[in-house]
Order: sequence, then C-alpha cells, then structure tokens
Amino acid sequence: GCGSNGDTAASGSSTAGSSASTSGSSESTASTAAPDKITLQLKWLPQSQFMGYYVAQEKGYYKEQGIDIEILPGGSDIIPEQQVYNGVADIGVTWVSSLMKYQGQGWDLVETAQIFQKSALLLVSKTKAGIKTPADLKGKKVGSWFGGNEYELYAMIESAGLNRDKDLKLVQQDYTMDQLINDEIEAASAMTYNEYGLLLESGIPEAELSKLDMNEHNVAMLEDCLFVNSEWLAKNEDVFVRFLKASIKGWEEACKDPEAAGNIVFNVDKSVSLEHQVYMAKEVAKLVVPEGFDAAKIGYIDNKAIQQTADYALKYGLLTKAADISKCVNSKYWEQAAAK
Amino acid sequence: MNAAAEIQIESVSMFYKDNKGNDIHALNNVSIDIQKGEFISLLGPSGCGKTTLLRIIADLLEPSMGKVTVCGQTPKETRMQQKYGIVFQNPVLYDWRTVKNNVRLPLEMMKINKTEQNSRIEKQLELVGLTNFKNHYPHQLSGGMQQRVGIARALAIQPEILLMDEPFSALDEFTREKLNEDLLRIWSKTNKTVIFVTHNISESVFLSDRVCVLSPHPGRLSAIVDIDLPRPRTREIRETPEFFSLVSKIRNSFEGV
Amino acid sequence: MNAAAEIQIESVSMFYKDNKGNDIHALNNVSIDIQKGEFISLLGPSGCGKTTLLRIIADLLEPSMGKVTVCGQTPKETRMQQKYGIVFQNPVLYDWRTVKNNVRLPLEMMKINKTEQNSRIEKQLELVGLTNFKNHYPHQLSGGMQQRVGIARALAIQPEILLMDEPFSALDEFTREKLNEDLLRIWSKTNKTVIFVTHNISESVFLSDRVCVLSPHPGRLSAIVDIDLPRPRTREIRETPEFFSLVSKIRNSFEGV
Amino acid sequence: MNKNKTLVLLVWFAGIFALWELGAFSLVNIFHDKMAASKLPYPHEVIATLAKNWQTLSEAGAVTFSKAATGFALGASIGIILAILMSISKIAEQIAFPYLIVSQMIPVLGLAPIIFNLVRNMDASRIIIAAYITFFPVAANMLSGLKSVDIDKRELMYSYAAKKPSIYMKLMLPFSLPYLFSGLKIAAPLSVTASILVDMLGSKNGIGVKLLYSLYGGTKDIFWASVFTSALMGIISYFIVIIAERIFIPWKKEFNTKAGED
Amino acid sequence: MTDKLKSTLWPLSIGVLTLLIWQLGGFHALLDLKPFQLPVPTGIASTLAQNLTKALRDCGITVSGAIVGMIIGSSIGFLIAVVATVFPKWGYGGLTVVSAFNAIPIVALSPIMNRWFSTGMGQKIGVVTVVTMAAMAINAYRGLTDLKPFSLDLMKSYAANRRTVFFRLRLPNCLPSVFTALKINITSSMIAAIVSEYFATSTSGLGFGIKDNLRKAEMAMGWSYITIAALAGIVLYLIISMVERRAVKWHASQRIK
Ligand SMILES: Nc1ncnc2c1ncn2[C@@H]1O[C@H](COP(=O)(O)OP(=O)(O)OP(=O)(O)O)[C@@H](O)[C@H]1O
Ligand SMILES: Nc1ncnc2c1ncn2[C@@H]1O[C@H](COP(=O)(O)OP(=O)(O)OP(=O)(O)O)[C@@H](O)[C@H]1O
Ligand SMILES: Cc1ncc(C[n+]2csc(CCO)c2C)c(N)n1
Ligand SMILES: [Mg+2]
Ligand SMILES: [Mg+2]
Repeated sequence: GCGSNGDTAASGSSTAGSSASTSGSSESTASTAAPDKITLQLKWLPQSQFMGYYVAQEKGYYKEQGIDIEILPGGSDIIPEQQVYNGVADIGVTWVSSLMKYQGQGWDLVETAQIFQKSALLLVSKTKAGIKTPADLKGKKVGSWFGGNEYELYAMIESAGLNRDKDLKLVQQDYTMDQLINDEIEAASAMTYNEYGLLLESGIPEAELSKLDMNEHNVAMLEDCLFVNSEWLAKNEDVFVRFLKASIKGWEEACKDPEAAGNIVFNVDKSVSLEHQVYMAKEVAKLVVPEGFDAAKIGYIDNKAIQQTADYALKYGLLTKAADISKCVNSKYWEQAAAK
Repeated sequence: MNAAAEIQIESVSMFYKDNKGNDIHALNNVSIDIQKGEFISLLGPSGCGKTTLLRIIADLLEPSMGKVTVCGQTPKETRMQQKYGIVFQNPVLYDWRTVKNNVRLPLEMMKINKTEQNSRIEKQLELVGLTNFKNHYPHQLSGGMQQRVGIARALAIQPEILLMDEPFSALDEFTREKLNEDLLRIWSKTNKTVIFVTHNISESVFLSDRVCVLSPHPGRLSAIVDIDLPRPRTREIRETPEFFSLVSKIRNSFEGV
Repeated sequence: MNAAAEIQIESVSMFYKDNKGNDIHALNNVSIDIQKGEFISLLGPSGCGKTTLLRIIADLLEPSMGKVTVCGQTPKETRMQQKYGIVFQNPVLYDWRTVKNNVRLPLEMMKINKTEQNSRIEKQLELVGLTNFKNHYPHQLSGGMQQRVGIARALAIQPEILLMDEPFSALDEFTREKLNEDLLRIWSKTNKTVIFVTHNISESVFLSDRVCVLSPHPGRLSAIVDIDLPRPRTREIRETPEFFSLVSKIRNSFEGV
Repeated sequence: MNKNKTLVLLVWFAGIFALWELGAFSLVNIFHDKMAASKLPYPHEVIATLAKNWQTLSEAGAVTFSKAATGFALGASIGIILAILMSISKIAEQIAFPYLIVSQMIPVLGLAPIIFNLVRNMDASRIIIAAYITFFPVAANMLSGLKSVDIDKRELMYSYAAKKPSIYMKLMLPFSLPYLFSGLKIAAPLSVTASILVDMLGSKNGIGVKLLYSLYGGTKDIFWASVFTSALMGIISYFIVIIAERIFIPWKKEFNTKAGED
Repeated sequence: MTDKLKSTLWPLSIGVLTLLIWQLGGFHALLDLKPFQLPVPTGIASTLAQNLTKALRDCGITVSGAIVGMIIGSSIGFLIAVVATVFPKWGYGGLTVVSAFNAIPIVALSPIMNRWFSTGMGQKIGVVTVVTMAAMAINAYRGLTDLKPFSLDLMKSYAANRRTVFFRLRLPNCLPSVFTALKINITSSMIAAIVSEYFATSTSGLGFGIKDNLRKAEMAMGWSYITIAALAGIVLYLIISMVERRAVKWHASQRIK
C-alpha cells in the first residue's frame, strides 16, 4: 500500500481549507494578504536541475500566487522524503522509485507532479574500456550512488542477461567523477545534465567517452518529481495548487530559455561555473520537455512510465510488494494547476 | 572509659591493602580518651600510624575495627559541623591560590564575612611570619614557608578541635620554638582540644598535657605519659630538670619499643 | 680563595621574580669554599635560601650573580659527569614506580648492571628500614617513609658529592639519630663531600666538619663554625660539654641574626 | 603570542608549503598523475584561488565560524556539565559513559530526524547537532581532569565539610582547568567541522556549502580553497582557546618547563 | 566483587529500561515518531538476526579500519606531542598544524582520501588517521609536559639526557592522558570510519549499510547497523578502560573511592 490515497485530499477540494484561499489564484490580490510560507526541499544542491523553481522565484511567480517560498538545498546527508514527512519542508523533490519505497514502508507521502519525463541516468565509460552495450559490463567495476539510485542499473545489467552480483562488481561512487577519471572504476553513474558535463569540462573529449542511456535500453525509471505529505496536502490544497501553477510557469519559462535559467541559478549559487550551469539547464530542459512533449503539460504524470518504474522497483528488489499506483500518485492538483 | 571525654578512641584498628591485596596492619587496638581542652601529642617512629590515627579522628578514613566518638557524636557529624582544623603533613596548598587566598579558603567555606576574613588572614600570616609573602603563589615559597601557610590556614579557622600532623617539622628550631609558644598562647586563650603529631620529644613535652607514644608494626599505644609541668609554660621550662626527666622518660618508653 | 677547594662558591647572589615581576632577593653575596671530603652543613631559618644555594651548586639554578666551581669545573660539567646525589626537600618520588624501582632509577641511568642494582637497592632499603615495603607504591607510604626512599635513592648512587636538603626532617629522633650515624659511617668509608641542609643545630654539629649559618632576607652567610669534635663520632658525643658548647655557639650566632 | 612563536609558526607553514609544493610538483612531473589537481594541487594555486575568492570565502567562513562558536559554547558547556555529573557520582559515570560512547556512534544521518522531531526547529536542530559533535572530547578530558585531583587536596575540602558546590568551585574546577583546556583545544577545531557539517544539512551559505557544492560541482580550485579556509578557521579557533587558557590559568606560568634538559 | 557487579549492573539495568521504554513506544510518543521512522528494538533485533553474518562482516571491516587508522593517527599525534616536548620552540607549530587538520570535515576528507587510496580500506584508514591525530597530540603534550614539581630536577641531577628523561619520566607521566585521548579516539575513529564509508569506493562496512538503508527507508536495517556500531564502540571502550586500569593503577584517578 502507499499510505493514504488521494481520496482524503479530493474530499477537501473546495477552497474552505486554507485561510489564504480568498486570495485564490487571482494574480492581483496577492499583495494585500500575507503570503503563505512554503518550503521546498530539493534532492540535491541548488543547480539547474531545479531551475524551474528558481526561475519562478526570481520572476516573482510565487509571489504572484501569494506564496513566499523558501528553497532548501539538498545534499548527501539530506533525505527529502524524511524532511517533508518530518515537516522540515512542505514540498519535496525526489526520485519516483525512492518515493515509492518510502510509501511502501508506510510513509504517508504522495506524488503530485512529475517534472522529469525521462531518465537522465547514464553509465559512462572511457571508450578504451570497450563498453558499448550493457552486456559489455561483464567483469567490469561499475560505480553507483546506491541508496536507491542503483535500480536502473540493476535493470540494465539484468536485461543484458548478467547477474549483478557475480558478473560484475558494483561499487559506490562518491558523487564526483574522479573515480572514473582516475580509472578506479570502469563505468560510472552520471546524470546527463551534471556529471556527464563535468567529465567533458574536465577535459576528456566526448569521443573518448561512451555512454549507456537508460531510456535507450528501455530500463528507465522516473526521477525528479514533486511530492508532499498527504496530511499537509489535505490542509493546504489551495496553496499547493498555486505553488504548482507558479512552478509550472517557472519550468515552462526555464525550458524555453535555458541559457537565461542557467544564469538565474548561477546567481543563486556561484560555486559551480556559469558555463556548467547553463549546460545543465539545457540538458534538464530536454528531460522536462522532451522532443514531442507539449510544454503546456509540464509536470504531467505518465501512469505508464510510473508503472514501469514501479515494476522495475519491484523486480529488482527495491520494493517487496507491488505498489498501488493509484495510491502513490495523485494527479488532481496538477490537473487543476495546469488548467489555464 | 570516660563518658565526658571529648574524643573517645575505642579499640581502633586499621588495615590497608597493599597492591597484592594483602592487609597492611597499620593500627592495632588503640584506645585513648581525650578531654575537652586537652593538648595531647602523638609520638612515635616513622610509619607507626600517627597520621592514620589522626585521619581516622578527622573522618578522613574509616577504621577497620573499633570506633571513634567526638563530642559525643561520630567523627563525621563533627566534621560536618566544621569543628576540625587540620594541619596536614605535607602542606596541601592550592597552586592556583596565593598565600593569602590559601589561608582564606576555609574562611570562605565558613561564610565568614570579608573584613573578618582579612583581619584573620593578616593575623595568622603575621604569626607565621609570612606577611610579606601574602601575594606569592605556593611554588614561590620555600618548603618551610609552605608548611607555615598550612599552619596559618588551620589556625585561621579557630577550630574546636585542632589536629596537627608534624606541623613544625620543616622549620628551624627558632621558628619552631617561637611557634610552639604562640600555639600554647592561642590554645590557653581559647581552650580548644589539640591533637598534635610530632616526632620531636621535647616539643611534645613542652606542649602537651599528655603524650601518647605509639610503637610500630602494627601501631600500638605503648605508653601514655602525663606531663604535669605547670602552665603557662615559657621557654625557660625547657631547661628545668622536670622537663629533662619527662623527656628521658618518654625517650625510654620509646626505646623500649 | 682556596684553589684546591672541591667546591668554590664565589659571591653568589640570587634574585627570583615574584608574580608582579619584582625581584625577590634570596641570596646575597655568599662565598664558601668546601674541601674535598668535607662534611659541611647549611643552617638557617626557614626561607633564608638554603635550598636555593643547594640548587645552585647542583646546577638546577643559575645564580644571578657570582659563580660556583665544582671539582675545578662548572657545576654543569660536574652534573653531566653524574657526580651529584641529591636528597630533595620533598621526596620527589615517581608515582608509577614502586619503592624498589624508585631507588633503582638513578642506577639504571648510570648503567649499573642488574645484580649490582639489586644488591645496592637491598642494602639501602635495609639501611633506611624499608625492606618490607620495597614493592609498595609511594602513595602507600607514610610521610617519613617517603622521605627515607629519597635518602636511599641518593645513597644508592654512591655519589662524589652528596647534597642533602633537610633529609631527616620528617623522621622521629631515633630513626634520625640512627641515620645520622649511618650517614657518618658511610661518609667516613668513602670520603665523599657532603653538603647537608638542616635546621637542627645538634644534628649539624654531630655530623659536620663545618657549619655555615645563613641569615635571612636576603640570605647571607652570617657565620662559619668549625666543628673540631673528634671522629669517628658516636652517640655518646652528643652528651659531651664540647658538643653543647658548639651547639650553643651556633645557637647564639643564629640568634644574633 | 610573542614574536618568536609567530616566527616559528611562519617557518612551519613555509615548510609545509614547500613540502606540499614539492609533492604536487612530483605528482605532476614525476608520477605524471592525471589526478594531481584533485589529489594534491599546488598550494600556491590554492592560495591564489583563496585570494581571488577571498570575499565570498571569508563571508562564508564568517557564517560558519559564528555557528561554530554557538555550537562550541553549547557543546563545551554540555561537556563540562556531564563531566561534573559523572565525577560527582561514580554510578552516574558508570551509567553515562558507555551511553555517551553509544551516542557518538549514531551518525548525524540517523540522528538528525530525531533531533528535529524533538525541537521542531531546523536552526535549533543544527545547533544541537553541532554541540552533539563537540561535547564528547570536552567531557572526556574534563572528567579525566576531575578524576586526577590530588587526593590530599580533596581531603582538605572534605575536612571543612565543604558542600559540593564549593568543592567544585574552589578545587575541582581550578584543578582540572588545564585538562579542560586540552579538551577545548580538541573541541574548538572540531566545532568548525561540526558547523561545516551542519552547513551541509541544507544551509544556504557557509563554508560547508562551498565545500559541498564545489566538490560535487567539479570546481576543484574552490574546493581546495574551502578546505584551506576551514583549516584556517580551525587554527583561529585553536588560538582563541590558547589565549583563553593564558587568561584563565595564570598560576601555571611555565614553572615546569623552566628546568630544561640537556 | 560487589563493586564490579554494581558497575555492570547499573548501566545494564538503565539500558534495559531504556530499551523497554523504546519498545513500548515511549520515545515515539515523546518525539512524535512513527515506528517506520524509528524502529523498535525487537524490530531492529530481528532484522539484525536475519542479517547477522553480513552485519558482522561489515562490522569487522569498519572496526579494523577504525583501529588501524586510530593506531596510525594516535601514533602520529603522539609523535607530534613528542616533538613539541623535546623541541618546545619548534614543536609548538606542530600542535597548531594538527588542529588545523582537525577542522577539515570528514565529508571533505573522504573524497580526497578516495583519490589517494584506491581501496575502501585505504581511504578509511586515511580518514581515521587524520581525525584521530589532534586528540592524541594535545592530550599527550599535556601529559608529557605537566610534570610534578621537581621531578624534572631529579632527572637533571642525574645528567639524564633527553631520551632518558623522556622514557623514564615523561612517558610514564603522560600515560593517563594518553588513555584519555584513546577514549576520545575510540569514538571518533569509529564515527570517522563510518562516515568515510558513506563515500568509499566500496559497498561494504557499517557506514555503507547505515547510509544505504537509511536513505532507502530500510530503517530497521539501518538501525541494526547503528546498533552494531554502538556495540563495537562500547567493546572497544571497555578494552581501553581495562588496559587503563592495569596500566595506571598508581594514578589518582584510579584511586578515588
Ligand atoms: N594508602 C595506604 N595504603 C597502604 N598502606 C598505607 C597507606 N597509608 C599508610 N599506609 C601504611 O600505614 C602505616 C602507617 O602510616 P602512617 O602514615 O599512619 O604513619 P605515620 O606514623 O604518620 O608515619 P610518619 O611519621 O612517617 O608520617 C605505614 O606502614 C604505611 O606504609
Ligand atoms: N621559584 C621561586 N620564585 C620566587 N621566589 C622563590 C622561589 N623559590 C624560592 N623563592 C624565595 O627564595 C627565598 C629562599 O627560598 P629557599 O627555598 O632557598 O629557602 P630555604 O632556606 O630552603 O627555606 P626552608 O628551610 O623553608 O626550606 C624564599 O624567600 C622564597 O620565597
Ligand atoms: C541523497 C542523494 N544523494 C545523491 C543522489 C544521486 N543524485 C541524484 S541527483 C544528483 C545530482 C546530479 O547532479 C545525484 C548525485 C540521490 N539520488 N540522493
Ligand atoms: Mg605521618
Ligand atoms: Mg628549603
């Protein structure tokens, strides 16, 4: 089971719940009433991976919706599901499979929007290692971040007929690409938008790299999504819809002009080079609005993709019993928000 | 046994443990009754248990056997009433306090007001001849000076019961004799009970009403000698035949051990 | 000035700093020549600078002024040749060593072989009457016993120059007199130079060839008294009129201070 | 600090600098290590980066340092109090010490949610976590100081029937100050570490943020400059404790070191 | 014996009580936690029982890395303390440098060590080494330099060279402080080893188990790893304090009642 389903939330879909509901979604009234405070917990550092929220913040889209947003950066010691459940943050960004795992353990969390429509996970290797297909991973040392990020790899490995315990050696990666550069591992996990770019920026020519894409090998699982605590949602439906509206607007704008979005994120935090931030923005745009995807549907939850994610999660051991998609996911708010 | 005695030591024995867990027999069946206002000396060879006995009286040590009564109560109760003033065998000064403040220490504990504290400190440091050193730290003093700070500290309390463990051993004869007389003067004015450990026979004779001689291994009471010299005693008494005869009497009881 | 003197102390002055940075004048212009094999005592009231002088001779302290020559060389050179044996005013035992091993300490340092070490330890502990306590730790000993360990340790070295700072102050008269005699016996056999700090006049007379009397504030040499009593000296000599007259001579020079 | 010591310190740092420079040089030119820049970058380059980014790094450092100070103050106080409690009662020590060890074994990852649930405030949680990391060395050192008090010094107090508070104020605490300061010298740089870790629990600024972002963002130069900054903060915190030690232990004026050896 | 019994019974019964409260949901009520956030002891225990062999293997890996790192780190720290003692002028800087290392967080150190060592064990040892240096350096330095008055003078009087002073005086004198440092390092080495495993190029060890499971909401698994870590920490601590009791039984800390 996935904890409480969307029904409780649906029952309160009237505007009665929230004190700020009178300000509604009308964009003009926001300035009079005190804005609603919302905290958003990111899964990782403030970077273009989350550009939609930063653009929305920068452009005042949240303010327009009567929302005072605080964006909490993530990190290696931060687990968004726990942050949201504990009330440190109201809304979180996480990977779908990870969320499902929490839901399966009884955490009363629900996914409300799917920002990334594609998997961004790659297995990158140096061409000299000769890894062109998943089957070539046999006998290799392969890096993963683990902690829930390993299941797409499992799927890829086993879809190539390999045994993940016997045929290769999976080791942990420390969130940098140094182990690959240093030849300590032969294939490394990398996100298209971040680590892969870092590799290129470190001076390794693209020609010397080969990558295995989860999407191409049909083992993709969904990544960045928005989720909330069901209890919180029940009390804050209106605010949440307004949050979604602003966020979608932010993402829309960001995907339209990733260069500008990268700049905005760079201004939030300058520890990563502008060049890389822009690179990331461009790559992320491809995930949020893939080719052929209607930009108006940003955040759309594709139940088929969700189902595939759940299936792989079950098949490769993340979940011990099948997830009930209908209870894990609630599209209603996204539908409200996306309806112009 | 005398019910009126201020301090009753009844069949006290003491065993220490050595590092192999064996018993060291330090005191064996010692009984002494000490009257209120009495000045009594404990005399005996090194290691015979003088300090041990003093510590038992002061409730710093539990006797293995026997019992001690002080002012009709347990030593602990007496200690809790802050009736003891102790001069330890090594001076036990606090490194972080100046001479003056080392003497002040017990006065602070007894909630004596600041002006009274200062006047007592002045007086005692004057007595032991350390007025000029009141702002020194202990490590800046000579051995004998440190010992004198310990004496000043105990006297400043003006305790009911004064326990002194070889207080003058590090002092030259003149300072010692002067302090002997000062001590007697103070004692005769206040009439406090004094138990005085020493290994100096003539000092014990000069000061005491009675001298308890201990013999070693294990420490036993081998003699109690009454000193019936008249009081007040002055320097001159040391030259009298009575004095000499008492000294040699004690020396003999000592040697007989 | 005597060129043949084993130890020449020439116009030595010493200033300490107090905690305000002011000078404390501890020794003022002290000059003494000490012959090889001489037994000399330093006598003086508490705080007059006896320990200070001893420490200067032992190269544990640099004099502020003046100079000391030992065996025709600097104290440092003499010290480096391990010619000193020192009994400190407090026993300075190492807590982590048993009695036996405290005495062994200097012997280890002098690379003396194990059997010789053991026999010397036995002998010295026997001498100071601590054979039964050789496996005890210092904290298990009485004050006088600790001091005796320090004496045994210094004697075990069989040093060229023996510096003793009130070594017997914590001992009863009998142990003290016994050790006085033992010390003389050892000294007469080996003919080592001894500098002996004490505040006991009769002890200094009994032991010494000469007694140096220091007066305080600042420490000055106020008299040097030759002790022309015959040797070997035994207990009985303490009862002779010559002995008494020397004692009172010193006492007078002392009181004259 | 006198001029002499400053000089010595300078020589030290110059020596380390030179050694490091040599190491970096040989990594690049002798071992031809392609990871040289992340293994052991040239210190002069790190310092150049540090200088170039001094503004942001020092600002971030200040944020972290002020948090470290709070964590340190709280952690040290808790450490002292725990040590005192444990020294008052042997039973308390026997009960508490093993559990203090247990407490130190719980990683922040497991602890943070529990602490947050306890105080329901992220800033407070952060301070508590910083204190939690800092208190142990202080407690352990202070306790060993309290237990080292000479027995005769205790007996003096005992003979005055002194109450626990005066025994502690007048004897135990002054005596164990040198031990406490050893603990504080360990804990002060540790509080910087703790504060950096707390930065990483979702703070928006601070040197920890710089460290983390530059590490995962591939900006090696900033990463190393941040490492230098944190080390520098450690040194500063250490010196602050040393200065405090001089002020609080005036009677310990090197009368031990005076007698040198040969 | 009863004392020993008490000293285990007390903490044990408190532990049992804590577990009971935990089990019965006391903490969950107090902290407003759900069992899936913080599992109950029986849940942890049964999970642990199911995965015991793997958990023990992981524990072995972490503990061995922690111990090796602690030995290396403590040795380096000790060496720095020695240098600072023997060359006070120069060693002073070493202590400063070591405290600088102490301010580099494990989270930054671990990836650096990943570059330096290709194996998880090497990285772990590297991190633990750096983390344990300071506590030892600072404590050992105090132990090596904070000597009892005059104990250095004694050595000096034997013309002891630095080596001898070091081995016979400073080394035994610093033992109690070394044990204090070891107690601190036991915990910091374990936690450093655990956190380093969060980032290690390896999927074994308690740290990996804790992080991987806690992130994946496998709370019972994660907490069973934490439990193992805690138990390992306690066992290491008990070993250290047992050795301590034997090695420094002469020290005041081992003698208080
Ligand atoms: N803590 C202890 N542990 C074991 N034995 C001890 C302890 N304290 C004292 N003793 C032993 O008890 C005996 C008596 O010691 P005590 O200190 O009472 O002697 P004392 O008469 O005061 O001697 P001194 O004149 O030398 O001070 C000695 O043999 C000593 O070794
Ligand atoms: N470290 C020091 N710092 C400052 N002053 C000191 C120091 N050591 C000794 N003094 C002072 O020097 C003077 C002489 O001290 P010293 O120890 O030599 O006396 P002493 O003759 O041995 O006395 P005693 O018989 O009491 O041992 C004293 O006034 C003392 O206060
Ligand atoms: C707690 C946590 N840490 C790291 C990752 C892996 N990961 C997800 S997004 C991202 C950044 C890519 O630039 C990384 C490293 C995770 N899933 N959860
Ligand atoms: Mg005694
Ligand atoms: Mg002296």
